Amino acid sequence: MEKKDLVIRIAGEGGEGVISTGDFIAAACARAGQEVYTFKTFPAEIKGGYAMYQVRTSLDPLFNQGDTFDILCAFNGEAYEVNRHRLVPGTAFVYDYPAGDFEPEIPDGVIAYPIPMSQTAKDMKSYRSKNMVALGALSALFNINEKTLIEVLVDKFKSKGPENLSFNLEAFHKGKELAAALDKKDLWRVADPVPAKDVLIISGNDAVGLGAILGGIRFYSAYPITPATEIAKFVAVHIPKVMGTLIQAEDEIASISQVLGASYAGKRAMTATSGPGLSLMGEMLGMASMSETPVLVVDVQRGGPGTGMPTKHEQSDLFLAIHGSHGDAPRIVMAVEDVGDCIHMTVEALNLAEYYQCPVILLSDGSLAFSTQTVPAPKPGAIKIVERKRWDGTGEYQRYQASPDGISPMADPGTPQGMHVATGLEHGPAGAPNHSPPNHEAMHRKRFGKLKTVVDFVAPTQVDGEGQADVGIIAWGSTIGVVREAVVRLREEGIKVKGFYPKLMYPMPVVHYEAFAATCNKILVPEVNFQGQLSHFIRAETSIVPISMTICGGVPFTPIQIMNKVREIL
Amino acid sequence: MEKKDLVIRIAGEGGEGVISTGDFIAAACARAGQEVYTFKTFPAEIKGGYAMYQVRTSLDPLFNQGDTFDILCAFNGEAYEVNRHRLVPGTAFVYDYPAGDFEPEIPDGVIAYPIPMSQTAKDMKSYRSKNMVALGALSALFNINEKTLIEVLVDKFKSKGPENLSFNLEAFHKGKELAAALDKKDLWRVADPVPAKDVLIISGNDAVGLGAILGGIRFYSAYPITPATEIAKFVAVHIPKVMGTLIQAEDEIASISQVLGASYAGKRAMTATSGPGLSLMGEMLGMASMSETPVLVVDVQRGGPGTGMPTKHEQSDLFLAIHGSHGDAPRIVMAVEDVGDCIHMTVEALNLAEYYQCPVILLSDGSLAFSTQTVPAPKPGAIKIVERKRWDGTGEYQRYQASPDGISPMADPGTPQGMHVATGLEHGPAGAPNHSPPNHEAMHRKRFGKLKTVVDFVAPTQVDGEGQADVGIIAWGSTIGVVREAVVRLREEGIKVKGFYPKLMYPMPVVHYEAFAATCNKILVPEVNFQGQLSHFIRAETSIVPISMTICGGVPFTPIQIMNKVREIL
Amino acid sequence: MSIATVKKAPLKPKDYKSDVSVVWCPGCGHYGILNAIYRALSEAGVDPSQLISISGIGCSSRSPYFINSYKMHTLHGRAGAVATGAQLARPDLAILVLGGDGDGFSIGGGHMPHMARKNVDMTYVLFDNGIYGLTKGQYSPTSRPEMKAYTTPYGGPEEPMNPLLYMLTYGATYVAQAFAGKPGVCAELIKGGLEHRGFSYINIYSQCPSFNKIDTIEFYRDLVEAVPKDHDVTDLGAAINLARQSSEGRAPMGLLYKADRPTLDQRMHAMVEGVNGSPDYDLNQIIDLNRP
Amino acid sequence: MSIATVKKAPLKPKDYKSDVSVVWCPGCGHYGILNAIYRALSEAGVDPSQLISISGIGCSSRSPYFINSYKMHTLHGRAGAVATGAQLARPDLAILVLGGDGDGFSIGGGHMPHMARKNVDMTYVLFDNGIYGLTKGQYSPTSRPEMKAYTTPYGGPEEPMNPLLYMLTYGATYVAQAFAGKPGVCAELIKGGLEHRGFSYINIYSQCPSFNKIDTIEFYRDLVEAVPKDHDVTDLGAAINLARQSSEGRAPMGLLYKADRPTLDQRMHAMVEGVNGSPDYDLNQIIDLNRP
Ligand SMILES: Cc1ncc(C[n+]2csc(CCOP(=O)(O)OP(=O)(O)O)c2C)c(N)n1
Ligand SMILES: Cc1ncc(C[n+]2csc(CCOP(=O)(O)OP(=O)(O)O)c2C)c(N)n1
Ligand code: SF4
Ligand code: SF4
Ligand SMILES: [Mg+2]
Ligand SMILES: [Mg+2]
Repeated sequence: MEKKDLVIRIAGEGGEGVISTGDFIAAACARAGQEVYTFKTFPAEIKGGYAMYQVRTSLDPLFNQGDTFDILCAFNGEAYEVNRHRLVPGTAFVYDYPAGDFEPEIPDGVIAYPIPMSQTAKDMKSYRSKNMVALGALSALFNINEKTLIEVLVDKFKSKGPENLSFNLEAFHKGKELAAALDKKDLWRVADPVPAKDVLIISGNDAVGLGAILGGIRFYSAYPITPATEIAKFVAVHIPKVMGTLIQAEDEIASISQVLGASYAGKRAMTATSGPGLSLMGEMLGMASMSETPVLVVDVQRGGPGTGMPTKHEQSDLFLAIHGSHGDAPRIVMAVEDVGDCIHMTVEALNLAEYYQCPVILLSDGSLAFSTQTVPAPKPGAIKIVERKRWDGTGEYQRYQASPDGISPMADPGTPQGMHVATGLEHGPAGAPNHSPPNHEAMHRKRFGKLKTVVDFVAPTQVDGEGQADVGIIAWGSTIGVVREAVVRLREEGIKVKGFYPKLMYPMPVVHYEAFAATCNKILVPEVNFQGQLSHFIRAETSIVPISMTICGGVPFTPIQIMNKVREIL
Repeated sequence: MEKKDLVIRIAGEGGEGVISTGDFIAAACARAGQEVYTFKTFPAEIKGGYAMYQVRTSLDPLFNQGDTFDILCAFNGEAYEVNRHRLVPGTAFVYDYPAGDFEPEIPDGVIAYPIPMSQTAKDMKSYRSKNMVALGALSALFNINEKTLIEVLVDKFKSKGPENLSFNLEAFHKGKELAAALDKKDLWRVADPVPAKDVLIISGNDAVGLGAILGGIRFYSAYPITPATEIAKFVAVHIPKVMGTLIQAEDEIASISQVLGASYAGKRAMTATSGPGLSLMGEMLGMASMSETPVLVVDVQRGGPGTGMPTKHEQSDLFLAIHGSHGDAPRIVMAVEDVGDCIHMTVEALNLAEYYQCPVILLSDGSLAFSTQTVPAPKPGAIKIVERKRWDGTGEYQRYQASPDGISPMADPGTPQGMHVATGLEHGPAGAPNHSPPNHEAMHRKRFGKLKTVVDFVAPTQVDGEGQADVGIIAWGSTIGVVREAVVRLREEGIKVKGFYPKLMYPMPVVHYEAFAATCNKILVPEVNFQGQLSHFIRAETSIVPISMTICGGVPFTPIQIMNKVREIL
Repeated sequence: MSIATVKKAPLKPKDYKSDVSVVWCPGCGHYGILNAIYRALSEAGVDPSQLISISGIGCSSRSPYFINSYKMHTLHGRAGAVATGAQLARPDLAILVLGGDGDGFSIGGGHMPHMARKNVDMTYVLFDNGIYGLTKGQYSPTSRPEMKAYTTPYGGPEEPMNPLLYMLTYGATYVAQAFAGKPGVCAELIKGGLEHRGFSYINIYSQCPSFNKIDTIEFYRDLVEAVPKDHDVTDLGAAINLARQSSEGRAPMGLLYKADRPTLDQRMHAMVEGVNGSPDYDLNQIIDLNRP
Repeated sequence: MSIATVKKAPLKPKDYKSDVSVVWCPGCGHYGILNAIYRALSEAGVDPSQLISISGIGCSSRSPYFINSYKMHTLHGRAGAVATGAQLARPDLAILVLGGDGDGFSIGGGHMPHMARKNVDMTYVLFDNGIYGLTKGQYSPTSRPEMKAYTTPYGGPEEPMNPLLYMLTYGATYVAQAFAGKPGVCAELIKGGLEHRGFSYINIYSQCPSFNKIDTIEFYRDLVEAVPKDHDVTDLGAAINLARQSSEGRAPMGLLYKADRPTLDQRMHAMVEGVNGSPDYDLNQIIDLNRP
């Protein structure tokens, strides 16, 4: 078959093992040398409700969750109902039958594999083994490497005692046998194993946590909020190992305040939240701007406004991230594309905060938060930690002293003679309140001016493609991965497209935008929000007149959507 | 003399009666049929420090504080030092001498009137009469109508007992006599009285309070903050008279929450704050967007970011007002030009909130907050109150039912059968949580779509001038008044200029902007902030490429600054 | 609550059920509390159209959806502040606030003292499960340090708070406690709160079987101990002593304290009367004060 | 505070004065408190470079500018939360929080319970003048209803809070009260707070002659009453009873309560030890946990 990747979607009721089944497949594929990109949707309900886990796997790099699935495994009737309109000819459909809670109509061309999952589990007297039966069947039907799969299961269940393990393995083998008895009529199969790469398989949230630890944080404070809480969970386990402290604060205002206090005290410090929390932090972020204190806020965006759609994907906090404090309050805003970025850009964001002594907001989103992906294992030795400039102890110390690059050395409390104030009032070089017009203007120039070099500090954008193009696509956040694939596929059709992927959202690398736009006849900006937030900034800060393409249904783009739009505007 | 207006600046130490002297002159001029526009700066210090009060008065309408003063009255050495560089030939200079705390050098051409204010007060054995001596001298020197001035003093001091009054009048007359003994050598004089107009003389903050009462508020909650607190002070006195309630909340988050609760309960409700408070309200403003609950927030802007410069003027909260909540959170943002607007646009803002069921942010600023101005006395009968659409009680009630204009009737609690939920979660027509993609998109369209008609509801912009111009000036907030005068004076020089004054900041009346820009060769946008915040929105939402002109020293523009810039870019 | 909210022909508990289906986990204590609320509303004879149920965010904060009344599902921690505004705007209605320990005492903790102190006339039912349920199991201000939860893999670093002691200190005028496993007691105490004119606070222990593995239904059953028969509910000192017992593993169940103090709306009303407030007040009188 | 912050060669009170000139009104009680702080720092032997003074916004919150130390002048209400972060980051330093009644108990009131409960090692001196000074005279949570202030032209509609009772309820491990007119007492209690390892709270009445016309220096002088000699500072019940006397017009002056409980940083340190934390921890061990 031509298609190199394979997409398996498992769906059912929350709590039925949908998530663990997906995790096992993903891990087994990764151990068998495959790349993996997963995508989940959680029920909005507190318990139960529709859950979905989709594993995309390939020997080649993967950038997104895919257009749709090749294989659907439905644990119950709702799973079938939700997905039936996507059962197109050629799709393999594995489902709980007979004795499941539904009797599907099989559309023409769909290859059906009924597996009595519930019945088998019932026979084994354990409802909990249903997903193991399904896993066995999937493994047999689609060549999911049995060896690595069993290794994964052993690693997972061994701590729960030998009975537990052998029981699960038994269910797995029952599923395999049930599938082996069926006629394999489709062409879908995972490629045979190749030597495993040196990878991790990790979710976006865990990756931010890992990046934080690798980036040298020593203080983390946050308040739980979907979909950002897992970051704190990860950090809580590991930060004491590096002598750091995590505190769950009473609210987001307390978190960011604590982070500011810890940072003033000389430690690399951060918090993570989602939109509602970021809304609450605006005042203190302005204080960080004014007092020139390094702080990092990771915002895992979700559906808004208000409480909105807490478990759903959206890229709608760009306005708030850039403009969310009163007054002229400079900051750095970055956005991650994928799980690899979650690791490395968290390190980078910490470096930027420390170096530029200002708030940094790193935007992730709900779909990346829970997406597990294979990423090259980071090498601690290769990670560059940039420390804040510290006072050398000579001469008279003035905290906000003018300097050519606008950056004034800090002094850690405890340093003899370094006593100074961090203040939210407008102040002169020594920190004393100063409300004179020339001083306010000079300090504004200092605070904004120092950010001019940010664009040289990081790789602010990436360009995908060369020469002149008919359409240039500018995407940010996890939409980038969708565009990357769309660009490749459009080129295969002979369409001239290029991609432009900003990672630094603010200050905007205007020169890069203009240079890119100069090579494209039209500029398309797809994003998952209502107002076209990046388009707004492009119009405001560059000479580009982009075509804004927005969706906001709580789900990411698919490559096909982008491709269709490009063909339409060509 | 040619100049029709007169600017008197009184300066001294906070607490020396600078403010009351200014107030007396302003009131006396208004009673004598003059227009008045005052401007104050308060010390940043808690007590004492430099205070300044400037009265501009004319028989013609006034739009701003003026370029500089014609007359300086200095109570002390600091007042002289701060202002000495503005003592240009022709300026009249009244000062405490001999026996004051300073001995000024009188620049060439400056007409000096030494008045022994402190000495006279000391002779009268009351330091407190110093400003009355000054007042008497000013009245005699510059034809400040004695009759109305004495009326004002009588009204002011009569409640404090006859001794107090006669003592003050005595000091006043001493000052008069001292001045009469001097040679009047300048040409400055207030025009002789004309029949008084039907005006109020009121500060921007009081005017917002008055507008709120006239606009029918029944609930007001706020947390004190400079420079917005006087609004609450005004409302607190009067709201019980109209059966309403004012509560000082524990913080700004509580205020806006209480306002939302009161509004849901069916009452017109508002709060007022400054930048730091607005930063804290972002989350709840998003809730108001999402739940479609009318709320009004008046933001009296001050110098930012952080605590910034609390007593200083700035127009730097436009970004926050428009973009200050996570997600796509629609709202209406308006900005007042002058004290008259403070009355009428507060009424309008309440009407808009009620009609469009959304948050409205009305921007005022630190210079208007304390500027007293003569404004036509409002007529309660002429004030139009727009009520929210209320459910008529027929059929089955669905709170968020779709409707052609996007506005769904509300039902006051207590209405039989009208029970419904106001929710911050994404919801279907009946209010139940609904996270489906088409629903979220439809609800976004509803919430943003209904605002399309706002531009027809209010007078969103004003155009000053006709035909084609070389330079069109777009100004907002209190900068408008400065531009109005600059435009008149530039035209007198034969320069073709026009003015464009948006009062509705968001949704942007794009068509109006474009139509205006089509009649101008160049567009200049002066504003008092660092980033050029309105310019940003103009670039983002229109095809205009404006020339941004920003100052941010904590003080308003003067007409001359605008005129110079226009001449420069011509 | 104000007396105007009482209906002539009383409704049955089930009449207070809305048609939105309840979404909690099986075995969740919140079910018991919700049923107790239905009963209390019925027994107090509250007219659904004269009631506003208000919540923040949390599993417990979903409750208003399930109640037949006016309702607001607001933001995390803000229910009490929103309710204060609603109550002052419409003191003739009954206000019921429903929410969790995190909602009320963590992010909402800054509003609590002021509602109580000001004696805002509302009934606040706090579903105390010692955990953040909705966000899947982080420790809350009432969690015990033994609990190894989401962000506390090595146990909690802090002492739990004592909600009753807080509320007595803050000046709540009706303070009671119950346990979701005793819906009858809950209903009676909530009814008492509804009937009390002033700020009523009812703390109800509620097990979260999904995430709080140590504060089980059995744990709470052993923890609570009925308020002694001879306890004088007007004696604040005695109530404080009872509340302090919680930390010793004997949590009082019943009504601890009840006092009569003017409510905020009554004081506001007195101000209106003091200035002869009227809907027809001549606004020119206010305008004229601002003439030069 | 941690012992590392003590200097060998003690400094005089005046050595703790910064060169920023004090800006308060003549007669303001805050002067007395500031002088007491200088004395306490001197007597406790705190090294200025080992001290962080942290405040929010208010007249009182200007204090750090006047102290020779590291200092943060943060946002209204956030001093305590900022200080918590600074303390956990550098538990070897001394942390002094300075602020007003509005700053601490109105907008900052949500942070108070948690600092106290968690026993964050800092000394919190609250300048209690029953008013918002800096914003020119609005009522605060400790204002008496008699006060006709800025937004309460007809008097206040609510009962004042009782800071000491709050702090005892919250679990502060050092709770004291004094009056600005007795700088010696203030200095001694602040010194005790500095020396205490844990969350120390010192409430100091401070007249605001510019705006609070009823809580004068004489009023406070009559109000305060020394804590009885035989009061047992380890007896929480007795401390609560003393604190409750304030509402009866007898405000206790002196140390009410002192307890030993592990501080938050100590508990955090125990976690670090529990996992053998080290600055040289091999990060590969963490990375490897995330392999497929
Ligand atoms: C500003 C904000 N921060 C965080 C959250 C996430 N959040 C939702 S509910 C909740 C805690 C719920 O716990 P609790 O109030 O005890 O209610 P329970 O679910 O236990 O009934 C949190 C932290 C939010 N919705 N908004
Ligand atoms: C978010 C925010 N809201 C309001 C203010 C305005 N404000 C500054 S100080 C203050 C109150 C000061 O009172 P208090 O804390 O008692 O200190 P005092 O001046 O009496 O010493 C207020 C309301 C602010 N700075 N920031
Ligand atoms: S998570 Fe806990 S509190 Fe929430 S519904 Fe489930 S059992 Fe109840
Ligand atoms: S306003 Fe009051 S608290 Fe502030 S400095 Fe003056 S007297 Fe002191
Ligand atoms: Mg809970
Ligand atoms: Mg105070």
